[in-house]
Amino acid sequence: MSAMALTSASLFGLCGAALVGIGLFCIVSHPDLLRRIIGFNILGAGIFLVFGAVARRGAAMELGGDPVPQAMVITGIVVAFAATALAIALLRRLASLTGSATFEAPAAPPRSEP
Amino acid sequence: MSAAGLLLAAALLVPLALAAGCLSRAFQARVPGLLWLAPMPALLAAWWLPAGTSVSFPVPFRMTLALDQTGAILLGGAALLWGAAGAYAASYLRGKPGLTGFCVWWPLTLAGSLGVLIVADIAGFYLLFTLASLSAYGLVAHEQTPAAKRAGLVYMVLALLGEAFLLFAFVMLAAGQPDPNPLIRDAVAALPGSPMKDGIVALLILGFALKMGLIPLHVWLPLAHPAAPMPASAVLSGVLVKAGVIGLIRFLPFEAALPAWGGLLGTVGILTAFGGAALGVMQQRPKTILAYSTVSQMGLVAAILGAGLAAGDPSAPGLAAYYGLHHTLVKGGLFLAVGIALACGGAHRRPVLLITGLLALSLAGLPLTSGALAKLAVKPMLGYGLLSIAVSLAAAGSTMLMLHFIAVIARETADNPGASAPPAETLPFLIVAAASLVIPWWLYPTLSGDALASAWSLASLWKLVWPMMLGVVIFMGAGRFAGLAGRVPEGDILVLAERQAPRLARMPAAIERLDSRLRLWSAAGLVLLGLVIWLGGGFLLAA
Amino acid sequence: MSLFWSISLLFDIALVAGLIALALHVVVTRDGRGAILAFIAFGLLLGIGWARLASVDVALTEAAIGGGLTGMLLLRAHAHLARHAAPPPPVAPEPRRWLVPAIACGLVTLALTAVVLAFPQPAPSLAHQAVASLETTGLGNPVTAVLLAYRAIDTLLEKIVLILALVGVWSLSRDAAWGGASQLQPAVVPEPLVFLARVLPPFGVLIAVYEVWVGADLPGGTFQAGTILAAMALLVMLAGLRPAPPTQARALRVMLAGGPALFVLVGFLGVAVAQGFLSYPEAIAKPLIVGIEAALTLSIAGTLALLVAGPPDRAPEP
Amino acid sequence: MTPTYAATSGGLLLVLAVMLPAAAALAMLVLGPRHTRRVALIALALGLVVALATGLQLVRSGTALIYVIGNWQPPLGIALRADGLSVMMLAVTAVVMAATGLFARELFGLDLATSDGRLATSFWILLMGLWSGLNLVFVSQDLFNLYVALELLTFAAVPLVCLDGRGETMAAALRYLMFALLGSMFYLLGAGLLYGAYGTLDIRLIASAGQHGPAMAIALALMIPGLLAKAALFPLHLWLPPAHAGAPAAASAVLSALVIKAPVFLILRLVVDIAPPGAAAVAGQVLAVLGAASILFCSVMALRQERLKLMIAYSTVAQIGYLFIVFPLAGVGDGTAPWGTIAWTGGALQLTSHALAKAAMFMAAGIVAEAIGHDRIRDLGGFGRVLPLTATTFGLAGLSLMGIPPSGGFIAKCLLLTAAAIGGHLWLALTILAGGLLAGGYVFRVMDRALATPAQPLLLRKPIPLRLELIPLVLAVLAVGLGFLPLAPFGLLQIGRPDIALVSP
Repeated sequence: MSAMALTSASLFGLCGAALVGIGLFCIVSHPDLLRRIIGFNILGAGIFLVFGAVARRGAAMELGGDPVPQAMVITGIVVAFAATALAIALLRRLASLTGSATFEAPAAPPRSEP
Repeated sequence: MSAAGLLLAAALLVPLALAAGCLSRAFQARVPGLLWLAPMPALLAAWWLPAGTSVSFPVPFRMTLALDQTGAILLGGAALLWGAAGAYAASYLRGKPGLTGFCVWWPLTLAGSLGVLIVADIAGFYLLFTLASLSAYGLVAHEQTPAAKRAGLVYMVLALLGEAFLLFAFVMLAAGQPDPNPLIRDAVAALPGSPMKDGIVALLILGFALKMGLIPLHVWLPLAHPAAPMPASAVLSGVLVKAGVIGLIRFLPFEAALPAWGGLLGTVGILTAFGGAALGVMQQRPKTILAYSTVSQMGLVAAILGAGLAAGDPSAPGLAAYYGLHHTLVKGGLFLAVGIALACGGAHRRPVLLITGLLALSLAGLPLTSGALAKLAVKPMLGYGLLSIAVSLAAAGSTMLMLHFIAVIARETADNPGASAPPAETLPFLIVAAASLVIPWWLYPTLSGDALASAWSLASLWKLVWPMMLGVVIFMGAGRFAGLAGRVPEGDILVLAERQAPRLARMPAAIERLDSRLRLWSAAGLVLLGLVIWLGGGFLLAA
Repeated sequence: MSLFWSISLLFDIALVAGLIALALHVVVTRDGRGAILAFIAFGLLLGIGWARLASVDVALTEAAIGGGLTGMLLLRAHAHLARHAAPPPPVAPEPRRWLVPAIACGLVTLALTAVVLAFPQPAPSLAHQAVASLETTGLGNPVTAVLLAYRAIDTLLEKIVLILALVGVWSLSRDAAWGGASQLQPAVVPEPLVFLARVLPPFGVLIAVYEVWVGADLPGGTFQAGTILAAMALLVMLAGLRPAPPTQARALRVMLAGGPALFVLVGFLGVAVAQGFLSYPEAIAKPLIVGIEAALTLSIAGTLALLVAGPPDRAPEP
Repeated sequence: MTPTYAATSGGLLLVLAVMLPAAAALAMLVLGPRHTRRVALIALALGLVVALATGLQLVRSGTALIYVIGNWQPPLGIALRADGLSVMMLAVTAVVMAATGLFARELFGLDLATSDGRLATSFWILLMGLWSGLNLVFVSQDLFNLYVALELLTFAAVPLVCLDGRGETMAAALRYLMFALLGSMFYLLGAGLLYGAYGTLDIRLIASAGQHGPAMAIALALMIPGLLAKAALFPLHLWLPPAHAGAPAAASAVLSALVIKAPVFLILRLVVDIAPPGAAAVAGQVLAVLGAASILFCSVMALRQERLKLMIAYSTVAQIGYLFIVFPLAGVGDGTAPWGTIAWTGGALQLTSHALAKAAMFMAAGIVAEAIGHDRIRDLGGFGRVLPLTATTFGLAGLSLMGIPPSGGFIAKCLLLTAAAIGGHLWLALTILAGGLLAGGYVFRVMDRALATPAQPLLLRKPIPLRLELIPLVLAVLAVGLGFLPLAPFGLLQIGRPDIALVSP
């Protein structure tokens, strides 16, 4: 494999690592649920890029990359889309039912001790 | 399976079958009338079967029952009391609410409490011990009054705690054995050599002391025993505490001397004997007084076993069982007596009080009663030192407590209208009272090794009488301090502990607060990241 | 170092920087809609990135699904939330709120960086084996061979995942609307949308058929084709040219389940006539696979479109 | 070259175990609501037969069952493999699934108007999806295939949580979905790193690769917490109580009894089968600490709950903890074979008895809620009088949770305690005992209500058919019946274990 492909693979691998961090940060700390769902997609994109880097590094036999991780990424993208769709359907229904788009329980009222 | 083995198995299975019968609505109504029958196989087994009879249940039940002399003594007394109390209960509870529930818990408790006396393997012992402990909750909390509920709660918490101690002890005991469920005998024989010896013995003593009600683990007993209906109180106080006694007998290595542990057990026993009497005198309700008396008496049994363990005296279990038999019959009879006395008035009152008084003083060692025999039988083993004097002084305490009991019961029944208890209740009571007077005489020579005549001798009488006289004197003197009466609430130190409850309750509340904080999304996400970093660091360092 | 290399490296670096910048923008911007638009741009840019990684199959999938369909989902959800939910109270961006998560996420990134840089050299790869086994499948595109032969069970079960997701989305409807159709058409349909919805679908269908056909040998295939078909169907429904079908319609359900069902059937056929479950008889491997792909494409198109459409909200006609 | 996997006879059963429920879900979609229930019951019956046949085949052959899908050998293809532990999981799953199916049939049948409506039809399809995913988790040998299995579980489980359509269950479902997805993402990322380092995702091939670099460490550090998030081990349990408490009773039963066991099973495989010894020991320690914390903390929380289903849900988190303290007790990572130890058997028994007991308990709680109209523990006084069989069920299941003899839970805790005593893990022994005490507390609280005599007797909202009450009772009796198993390491659990890492069988 050419050094160029290797460098490019590493570059996108690092990009994947950075996107994982950004996505995680968005998921963990963003208060808006819709934004968290986007965060999941960024995290997913980062993970798939790591797969992509792995695939690219495995280029051989005139193939631009190892087809096995590439196929996994295709499967993964579809699953991630389904997850996004389900999450958004839940979020929309939640908003319709309760008028608020958050799933944190309201601050627990102080219990009356028996 | 031989006929003897079948009878032994029936001792356990018949009460269980009776409890199962309650599932059928058609059979339910007939169960109360059959309660007295449930312990009969056990009674027959104790009476007829030779020591050494044993039976193993087929796989997968892995339980072995075996009868030995010690077990037979306790089994006979317990079965007799269960039978009498069962007959009493059928009359006493007729038409009252919750009878069906009672008819489930009663035979289950019965099966457990009799089963522990004859079971020979560790897992079986734990099973039956637990059965007795948990089912007894149904008897304690039966009346559903606030007091019964509180008693039930305290009982349950401490019973489960005791279970936990014992489970750990049993597991460590069995850990060194090739068979995963060894016979108690084999496991205990290996105990002195076990590296975990001290831990095991400590846990065993803790667990069984809880069941016997040794101070300071007695707090549940003065609450639970009086809270139950009268016949249930009789078996709780008369039989159930013996589960602790048989536990100590079966699981402590009396063949090998353990002076430190024996000394500890003996000391706790003596302190309990005094403490129970002292606390009991300050009580106002007859059943509570009897419950404290049970605490005090179990202290004596613990002292006997402690002395035996310290000296490595293998006769201690038999003597403790003998003392236990006396206590079973007398204490059971006394609880039934309270019920009878409260129902009697006029001309019927006096004979009942007379028998009651006789039984009560038997506990203090009144000559010619079972109490006297029991005390005489254990005397030689206790020697003539400090321990012996302490036990005699404890008899003075018992005298004082029982006089207090007689005074209270006389006062409580003074205004009763002229009536008599139904014969279905009186008869069982009389049978127990008579048995308590007769059976110990019959067993005395075998156990004490002395001829019956020795119990008549002047020296013997003096040994018994001087503590009683001392007790009478103290009782008369203490009468002046009437202010003491009622100063100590039932359950004594528990009440102090309950005052600290709000402070204790803060911990679950703090846990709840922590939980609601941890369950915030941002916190949980951060914890997840933290775990990744923790594990990642750990793995990199380990690699 | 050749000039070509330098330029392509610079291009890659710019691409990566753009991706990271867009991702950061999504996280920090206050504007919810702006974040979604930035994410759509991110998806398209990522498609180019995949092309740079020599994964045209993935690039097509990513651009169509990651950018297109997900973007559409997000935009519709944003509009819905703006109508139905109170905006969350603004949270003051105090450092203690974001500093600790930022450090933790940074550590994860750091660890990943170290691993990515320390991957073994030469890289392990299944490319040889994948190509060597292509013959028995009769296919020319190794990615398709992985998806439909070597790791066919992944693909098959992933279809089940899609169907479960759809059943899950449907289950969120009101009881009364269950079995009915979703309302996709907005109150006012913009004129350009109607125009597009009239013009594009024939081309879309053509491209999809082509993708399935060439997917056996060249980049492209069932996912990409299914996504394009789904997009066309959504376009038509959004423009109000055709209503969304009621979910209880038998034909629709047959279409949705048909692809995976055929897959399962052929799989078990393999037990009888080939070397086991999901193994194809060598002589007819390629036609079988293309047939499965065609059926799957329809199923995927239906599933994806209905996932975007969301739970039914009109009661079914009796 | 010898193949990595040699298919064994009966291996096709593993494919059937996975594909049968999946095919049933497809059939339900096509045939429509009216036939859903019938298809489900047929599939449940067939699935039970498959599980039984798998068990028989395993015992008869004495080795693990193996199937190579499409005859494509790993690393290119995917292999299925079932050893003793997997087969046990398949069997438990089949039993609980069958019971849940019968229970759901009766429960939905109470209200004929909705018995083929949205809730029931969705339930059956999702249940089949769940089953397929569970079976795949237990038999797959490929880490990416396992990712698909995990997603099958997530996508089937989440909608089950909010089937009743209330706002609060939507919130619970969304929270569950997002945290489970986060877990999946971590898992997938770890799998990607492993592929980058080893060029395969086959468990056996990775395990037999000699050298382990930082990729292995980081991958495991990502995958294990990701799976923990799905298993809801304390302190990652945020989603479980509202989700399991909000789901319909039949769904709660499978969610609590089975679904969270799947990630636990995978953690076990990662730690025991893949992790190098040093890492396995570290993981075992960390997991045991979390497990012990889970037992103590969540038992207290269960004790404090005011609603029956929430109490049971917290109890689930606590009981899961026992499965994690098995790691150090079984000596994972110290070079010995953990599957021959009593702790391993204890863990397996705990898993089984908890599955049976918890399913029974959730069903019983469902019956109580259905019959009385609410599940506030305080106001349930005397429910034992109106629902004696259900109260009995609750009591028997409670015995197993508390670890009171004779019950499966007792044997499990007894074995774990013995292992702790022998191994000198005093703190774990104390945790087990304290956990039993606390469990006693929360079970007792409910039983106390069941046996109470209320001021005004409880009234049933609707009659409860006997058959409905009998199903959980049978499960509870099974949980208790496990207590009659011998107190020794099981042979079954060791079948196929020792050769897990061998390349050439």
